[in-house]
Amino acid sequence: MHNLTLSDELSMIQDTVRKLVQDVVDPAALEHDEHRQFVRPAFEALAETGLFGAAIAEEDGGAGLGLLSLVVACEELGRACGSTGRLFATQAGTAARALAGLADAADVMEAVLMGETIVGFVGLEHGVAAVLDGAAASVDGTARFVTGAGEAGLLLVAAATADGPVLCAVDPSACAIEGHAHGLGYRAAAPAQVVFAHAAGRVLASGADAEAAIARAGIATDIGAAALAAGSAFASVELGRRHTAERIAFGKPLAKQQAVGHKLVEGLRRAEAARQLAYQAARVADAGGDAAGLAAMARLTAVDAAVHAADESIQVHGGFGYTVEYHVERHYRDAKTLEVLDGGACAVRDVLAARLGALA
Amino acid sequence: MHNLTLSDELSMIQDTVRKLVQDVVDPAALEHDEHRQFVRPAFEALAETGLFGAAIAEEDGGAGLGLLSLVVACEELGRACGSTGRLFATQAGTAARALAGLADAADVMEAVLMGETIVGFVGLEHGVAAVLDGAAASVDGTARFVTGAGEAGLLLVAAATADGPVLCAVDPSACAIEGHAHGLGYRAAAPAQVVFAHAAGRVLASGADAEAAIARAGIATDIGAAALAAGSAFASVELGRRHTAERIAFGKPLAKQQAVGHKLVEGLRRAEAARQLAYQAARVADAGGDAAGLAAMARLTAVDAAVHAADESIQVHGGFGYTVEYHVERHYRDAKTLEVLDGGACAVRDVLAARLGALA
Amino acid sequence: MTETLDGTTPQFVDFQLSDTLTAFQAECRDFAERELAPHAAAWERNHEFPTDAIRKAAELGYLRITTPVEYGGTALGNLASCIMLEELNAACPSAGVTISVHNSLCCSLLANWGSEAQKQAYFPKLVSGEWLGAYCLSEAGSGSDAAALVCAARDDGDAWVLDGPKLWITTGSEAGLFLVFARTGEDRIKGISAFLVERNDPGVGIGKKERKLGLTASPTVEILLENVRIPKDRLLGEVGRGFNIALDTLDGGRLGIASQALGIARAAHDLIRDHLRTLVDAKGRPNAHQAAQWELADLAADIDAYRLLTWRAAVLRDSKLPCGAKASMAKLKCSQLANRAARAAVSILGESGLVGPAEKLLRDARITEIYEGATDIQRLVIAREVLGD
Amino acid sequence: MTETLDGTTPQFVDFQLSDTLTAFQAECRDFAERELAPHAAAWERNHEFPTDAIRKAAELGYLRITTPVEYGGTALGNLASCIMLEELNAACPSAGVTISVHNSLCCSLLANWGSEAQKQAYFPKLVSGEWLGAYCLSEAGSGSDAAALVCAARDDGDAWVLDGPKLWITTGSEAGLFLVFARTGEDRIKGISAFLVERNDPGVGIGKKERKLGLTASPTVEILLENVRIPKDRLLGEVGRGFNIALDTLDGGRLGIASQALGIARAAHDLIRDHLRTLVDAKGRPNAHQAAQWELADLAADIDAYRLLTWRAAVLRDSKLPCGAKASMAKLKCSQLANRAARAAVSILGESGLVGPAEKLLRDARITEIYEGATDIQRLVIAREVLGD
Repeated sequence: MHNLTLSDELSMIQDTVRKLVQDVVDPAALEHDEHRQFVRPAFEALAETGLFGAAIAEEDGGAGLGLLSLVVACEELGRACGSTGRLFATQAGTAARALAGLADAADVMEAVLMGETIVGFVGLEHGVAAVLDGAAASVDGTARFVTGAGEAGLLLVAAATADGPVLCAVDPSACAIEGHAHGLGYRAAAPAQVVFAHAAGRVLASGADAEAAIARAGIATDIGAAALAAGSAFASVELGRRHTAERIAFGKPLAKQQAVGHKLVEGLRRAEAARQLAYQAARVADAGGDAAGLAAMARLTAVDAAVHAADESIQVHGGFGYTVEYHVERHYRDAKTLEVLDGGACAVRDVLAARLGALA
Repeated sequence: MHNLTLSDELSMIQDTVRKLVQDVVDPAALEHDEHRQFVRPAFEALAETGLFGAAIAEEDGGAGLGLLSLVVACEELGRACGSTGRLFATQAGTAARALAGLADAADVMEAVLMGETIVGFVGLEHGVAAVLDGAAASVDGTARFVTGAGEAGLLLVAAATADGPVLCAVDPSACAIEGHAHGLGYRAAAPAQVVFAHAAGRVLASGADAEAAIARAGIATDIGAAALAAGSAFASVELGRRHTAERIAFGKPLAKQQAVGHKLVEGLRRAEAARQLAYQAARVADAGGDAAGLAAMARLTAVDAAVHAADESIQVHGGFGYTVEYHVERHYRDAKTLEVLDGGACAVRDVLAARLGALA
Repeated sequence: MTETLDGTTPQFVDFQLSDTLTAFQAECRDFAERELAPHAAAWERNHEFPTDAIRKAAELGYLRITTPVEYGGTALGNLASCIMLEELNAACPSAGVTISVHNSLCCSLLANWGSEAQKQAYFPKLVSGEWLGAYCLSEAGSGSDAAALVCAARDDGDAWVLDGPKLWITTGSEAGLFLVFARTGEDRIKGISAFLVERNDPGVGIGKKERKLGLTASPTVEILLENVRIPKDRLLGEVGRGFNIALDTLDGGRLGIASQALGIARAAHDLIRDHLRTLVDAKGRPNAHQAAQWELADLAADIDAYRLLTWRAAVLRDSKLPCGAKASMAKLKCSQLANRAARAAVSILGESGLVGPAEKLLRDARITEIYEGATDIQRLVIAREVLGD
Repeated sequence: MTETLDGTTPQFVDFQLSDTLTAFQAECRDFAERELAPHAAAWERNHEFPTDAIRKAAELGYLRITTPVEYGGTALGNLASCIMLEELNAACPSAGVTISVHNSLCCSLLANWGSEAQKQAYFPKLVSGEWLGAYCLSEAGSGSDAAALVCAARDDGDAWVLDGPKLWITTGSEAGLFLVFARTGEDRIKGISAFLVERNDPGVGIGKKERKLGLTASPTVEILLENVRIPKDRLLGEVGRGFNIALDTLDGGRLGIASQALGIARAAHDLIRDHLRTLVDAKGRPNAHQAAQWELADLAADIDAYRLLTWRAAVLRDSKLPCGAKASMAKLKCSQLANRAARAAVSILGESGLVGPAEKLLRDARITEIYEGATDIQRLVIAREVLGD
């Protein structure tokens, strides 16, 4: 029903991603996750579509379709594979939006948009610090569970300095990177710990430019996360619906049990609420408004919805839901992981609480 | 921030309702509720604005602004006074949308749109039955907690017959109507029990026309309820925010306590999600799409949000919240009442569960 | 594995009430069903204090349960008090809170802190119910943060002079004896002292009566104290000990409200159960919605669990063992449960829930998360204990 | 008011463990911390069955706790079993479920339904841990609806011939003895019988091993039964009594999983507590977020409440009193709590929660709401009891 809100361009993006999911992502999602193999084929296929630039203005080398395009693409990816989705959201959302308009970052932007390099993004919440010397930075600190970092060709780092935050590009080879061999989720997205010890970086933005870039990145991160999680929630509901429509117990399909139906309805309701918040946040951002609050609310709603929907879908699957073949346990792990990343839900609530007066 | 989605006409409606709320509704809301006095001045003021026809097509005598206008108006009324809001939603939403396009109901429609008569709507969930004799109906059954019924000049009744549902107009004087002197909420909206005993009615629609009319009414009811509840939730959050910003405990404003801030943020998040769902449901309906599922999800989300926000606002008010002067206990009662009306939340979930395949 | 209760199981834990307490529970339930339940709705609609019922409760000894035997009390202890309060509150929370405040706040403090003369003077009136007790701590500017109180107590030679209004006083307009906390010094904590004030002391007045969501048969009023001059021997305990005295009521008060909440939760559970039993299919078989049945099952389990939590704290307190965090756990969980149960009852009963006893439970329940330490205060107490602050 | 435990309080309820059980609890905790906790993460990463640890547990008698004394058991009963399982599961839920299934499903049934010869034959191997027990009820087409099973048992004169695979068999690949439920007749209920099948019986095979979200050190496998010919005396109980025999395990099994869930919840609680204790401000004062402290307080209260709920059911069962609905309450609430606690631990620990013990708890906890009767089945049992169906 939400096609009502999609322009022709956005519908095309949706079709493109759906086809890519069907051809490349879906067939490999389970195996990549189970064996913690990086989803390189999916990343490369996404690069080929040019979608890494969909949300970027034409003057910055993108397609100018705004954050709505990010929502559309992430929702589809989130339905199929959280790892692929998270990598896409970081590349096309967080990183590309951070770099947009930065005069000194055109080469980096090009590599990001073309998918020539995989980007790992280290937000301010990791507490990494930098000391500047002109356009060069020396970066110190530790960032944990940076998705993509295990395979990244570039780290974009938001680092604190005495004069406020800066945005740096750091070569992963200048850092000690250790993959998380036993992490909860995003197992196919090469999550890794990154240790910066006097790591050489290149300053892409400082001062007000850096603050604006980091704020843009934050909004894109939240909107991307919201869309990924909404997609995951829809997928969990749909997996549960299909399973319970077929599974017979006590003489009738499980789906006919009111308790089963209501669990799925609740998942659907939350997923739809999250989707609508994500769209609205994107619309406001694309129109130049202050979307930070809406994006944060969308993220909270969507991540809660995704964890809840996966949890309930596992439940209506019974024992099957506890096994990897039915996909819902993967959605559960990825959704819970997303809740923790980028600072975590508690921090999001703190930020919203501080802005309550402006939002209510 | 949501003005982004409002056209000039809708902004005008918002301004009109806000002014009316400020001048007429707000000053009397507490007193009318406490003494269970019917909010006649507010109803009459609303009639004067012509807003009862805002959501009705021009060819049916309305302003042609669609259900979006209902959302805008109901959200504002829901912030201030649930009783007034419920009456408005029934008149301008449920009843007017049911009557729209019915060839034999033009006189009734005019009375509704002009506010010449107060309408009580009895939905199919009350289990009222009718026997037809041409355009005349004999109606039997009991409907409880029909808002407005205690002051209504007209009852619109969706009644079951052997050949499916019909929509009838029944004169309240043909029924035994007993006001609920001790009901939980909507105390200023004249909620009453209506007993139909061979009550004479006039058939306004039968067959497919009646089914369509009742379906239209249902969608308008849900969207109106969603907007009322979203407004109530926003109001509860705002009341809590203001109180805790001023109230000092343990040496600082209560609002600075993380637990307080997070309660309000959660209320806000849910209210915003409900609002976005209500808007989307209205947009889809106004574009001619099937909005029943979205409207139902909007209603569930909004009513939950309103109960939750009022509950938490009472909590952050402490003992003050338990007293009538601080308004939040009224929002709590009205929101909980709305959850039960029109069939109740459980029935809404049943309907959604049956349609899951089409919605996910 | 040698200690056993019945010779067969190697354990000590037991979850059964003694025969005596079981009989006491039945007696309380019988009183509640006979003397409270039939009138509770009318009292609440008319905002009418249940004077006669409280008098009858006094006759049965329910107003002396925390009072020592030597002063005419029965001293049945905390567990018995919890059992009694659950029963009374299942029928009428307004009567329940009146009795809870009288026993666990007023009589307990007099027993623990009063002089022999004070006990001799007041207990006869209190145990007979001739005078009800009220507890005057809160003020307009001090709720959860009780130590912020400003009501002044001035030493005027042969008398104390109390000045400043008290807010949210349960039973305030019906009480004969007020335990008043007032400021005798500047120190936030050590500047507080406690006093015994009588209704007839000159300068004592009843101020604004609160118009409340529920519990309308229990008057909550402002108590005006305008230069109230009272003899020096009305000081309870010592000067500067007021805050300690106030703290001494916490556990008992919280167990009282936990039990009130349990009573409300049980009443809501019973409304749902009785409603679902009426729903049968054409063949007379039970036909309630799963959603409602599941809700009932969840409530039944939590009522049992949180009753055990409450009784555990009561047994600890009866054994003079520390029970602060455990009483807070009971208050926290029972009060949330009461609200959840009452909301569920309204939802499941539908339109009849909007106009019948369910809606009254919903309104009455709401205060249990607020008074005697709001929910977040209970969490704070528990977290401190767990974290070992 | 005459019965008292300590002479001062008129009550009977007591919430203390006996000294003996307290010592047993400490012993179990010590074993768990020493022999399970240090290895649990590695076992689970390597999907490695903790063979040595189970053997050590057997040496301490943990595999004979439900077995009668005359067959080499300790017969400590349900309460002791709950106490033990909470401790073992707090360290390693994979080992915990292995022991729970062995005791509460396998050994209990043999004790209650086995012939003297069967008991003599199998208990020596079971109490020593030489053979572990497995319970084969579920099939691909029958989970919550157990009576839908189709595995066939054919009477072939001097033998029974069992045919048809069993699914979701805990410890299946490591067990020596299988309790197999198979169909001996068409009647949905009365057509089910129970059999004792040995690992080495010809035709018994290990099928597909499930790849699971968690509990990966406890193998869950398909047990292939392909025309397995067993002597007539391997029938457990009588023909057609299989469903009753299966039902007989419900209460014990549910108390076992309730205790497992409690162990997981407690472990998650402790992770949060220990993490928050590390958060101090510049002056060393506790500085944890209120949100996290409140969550910890809520968990602490519910762990206590639901432990009491579990122990109450165990005490009833030890007293041979009906405890079906009460065991279901414990299973329902503890399993939900374990998941809530584990999720909270991951959230509060942040990125370190994603890679450390918290994430394992989250994965392990999830099964507790599914096996031994899924959550909605527990609600059904409770609702039936409350509604008096």
